Amino acid sequence: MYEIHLDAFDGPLDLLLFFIRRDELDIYDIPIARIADEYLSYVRVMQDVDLDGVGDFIYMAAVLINIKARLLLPSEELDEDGEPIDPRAELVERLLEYLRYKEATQQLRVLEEERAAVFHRGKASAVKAEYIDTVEVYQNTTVFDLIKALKPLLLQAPAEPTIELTNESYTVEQQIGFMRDVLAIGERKAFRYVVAARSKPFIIATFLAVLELARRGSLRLFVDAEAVDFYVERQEGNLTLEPEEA
Amino acid sequence: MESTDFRDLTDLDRVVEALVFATDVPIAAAAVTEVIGEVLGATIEEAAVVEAVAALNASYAQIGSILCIEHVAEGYRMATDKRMAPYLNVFFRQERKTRLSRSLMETLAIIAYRQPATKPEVDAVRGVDSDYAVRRLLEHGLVEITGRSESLGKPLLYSTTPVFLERFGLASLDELPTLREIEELLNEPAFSKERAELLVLKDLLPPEPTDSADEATP
Amino acid sequence: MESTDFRDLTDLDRVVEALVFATDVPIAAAAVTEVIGEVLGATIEEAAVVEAVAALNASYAQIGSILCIEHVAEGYRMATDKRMAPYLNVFFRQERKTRLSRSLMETLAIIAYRQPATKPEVDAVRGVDSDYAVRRLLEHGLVEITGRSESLGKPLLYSTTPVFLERFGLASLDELPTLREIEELLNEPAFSKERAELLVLKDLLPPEPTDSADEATP
Repeated sequence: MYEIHLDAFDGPLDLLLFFIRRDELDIYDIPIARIADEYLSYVRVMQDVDLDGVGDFIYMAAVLINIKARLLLPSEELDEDGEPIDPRAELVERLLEYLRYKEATQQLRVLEEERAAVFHRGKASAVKAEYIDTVEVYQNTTVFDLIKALKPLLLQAPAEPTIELTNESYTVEQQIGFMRDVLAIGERKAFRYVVAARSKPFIIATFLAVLELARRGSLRLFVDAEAVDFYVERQEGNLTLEPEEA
Repeated sequence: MESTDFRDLTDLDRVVEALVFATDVPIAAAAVTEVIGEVLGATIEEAAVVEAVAALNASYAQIGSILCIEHVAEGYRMATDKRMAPYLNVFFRQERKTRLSRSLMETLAIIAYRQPATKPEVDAVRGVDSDYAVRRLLEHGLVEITGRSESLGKPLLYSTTPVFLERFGLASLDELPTLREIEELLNEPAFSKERAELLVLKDLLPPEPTDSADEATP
Repeated sequence: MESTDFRDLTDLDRVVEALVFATDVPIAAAAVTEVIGEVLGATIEEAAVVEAVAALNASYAQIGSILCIEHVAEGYRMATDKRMAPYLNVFFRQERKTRLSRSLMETLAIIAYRQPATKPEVDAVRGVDSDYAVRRLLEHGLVEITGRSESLGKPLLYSTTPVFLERFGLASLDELPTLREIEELLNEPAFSKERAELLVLKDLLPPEPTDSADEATP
């Protein structure tokens, strides 16, 4: 037996091809009896070293032995044309098919080699980082998401004083007057501070008053960085906080 | 950029070109001379590399290429003409899946319920400036400008778009939950009807002396 | 490569150049026209892109640059001339691309030529179970699942990817070397030992039998 590198074969067909090549056999007339015996002896070695995939080789050995047995018997099998069927035919067909792809594999290998000599732009010049432009694509949203977004706006201001005055009511005009007094003292004021501890109707009317004053250009509104509060300030050069004459 | 007259590229130029093109980090002149030394067994001056870069840049300019070799702190690398930025921006545009931010969603909800709504109205309900949010919603095609209010300053009116309906799976605006439904959906003890009304009532701003401003339609 | 006479580069050429330079994977002509369409609002033919690539390559040749735009994986990408490989290999110290193992290459070849192919089909041709090889090829992005066969057990179908085309420098699957017919393989010169050696790379073959000494390995 020749020294053989068991892992040099891709599979049982590859090993079989090796025998055929080595002995310069006619692939259409493989001396199955001889090859089967040799094949078996290799498979035994494989079993001993417990090589991965040895099962595939054992299967092929079984196929070879089966063919060998059929060759010993007078042929009963006939093909469509009434010719006796060579028990080796199917195996030969498989070998040839395998051979085609084996050659194709070599051609791909050549392409791979050629390709390895080609280099592409390296990351030093990766312009992607420089020019990337991220566009946000919104995931599907539901109406409920919309409603949930409104939640903070729709919940009651916490800790309303329970001692509510009966029929408390404020008009926007009243609160414009109130704001005028507040702003007359000077500096920018947080709206939250201005309406601190006041009742809801008071807050709403005052808020509307602020909007109206802002609309008239009598005061300026500022939003803080966290956007949790806003500030009001008398508009410079427009000190009249008098209500607009309708 | 170095101003060098165009000349035929030499083999050294070509090696420099290949290395500068393929390198993953800017390559120093010294690294180039090292490679050449190793391959050819020849020693070249770093000045020759500098010269090669100038020759390459002159060649690129000669044919009107947008390529150029730039010298950054650590060495050389290939770059494209800045004028190509618009094309590269579009090419590299990446889509990032994201949800609408809370502030965008809030603003969108207010516009959806009050439409057509002005920005001052939205600001009033939210208590914060909604300039950015409205701009983003416009960019995403979720709201659109549908006219101008008659109120002072004639602020723009915003309404939701068909894209909005599509995104939220609504056949029409009628399918938006009503205030009562919202109350049920939220199932919050602290739910404030007053605030809810603030959201949908059109007369948030005091009525204009002349006529009802918010009736203005596009 | 297209042989086009050198001409002055046009603005379109330059845009193509910038995109082909910038892309990390081959860029299709259609992608170029799309970018241009979006930036300029103008429609250009894909043929104009092909022409631009030819003009750029002519320009590079004109100045003797080692850069060229290759047509690979149904797109375009800038690459270095093969002759620069020795310098680049030294520069990168180790080869950047690892070769595929024999079993992976064989499996890949079968999928490439028979695609879409099922694993049972591949197994049958190879005579071994290709589970591991197929999985590795999927991991490498060289093949992908492209459906299910109608045959027994409805096995998955595998096809090659653009990564495959690029790795082997193919513009499209049409460029795969023709799979030779069996007769051809056997006939010229008759399936001989020499032929066998040509078919198989040296390192694939086990050492030649020296003599008939019993040197069977354990």
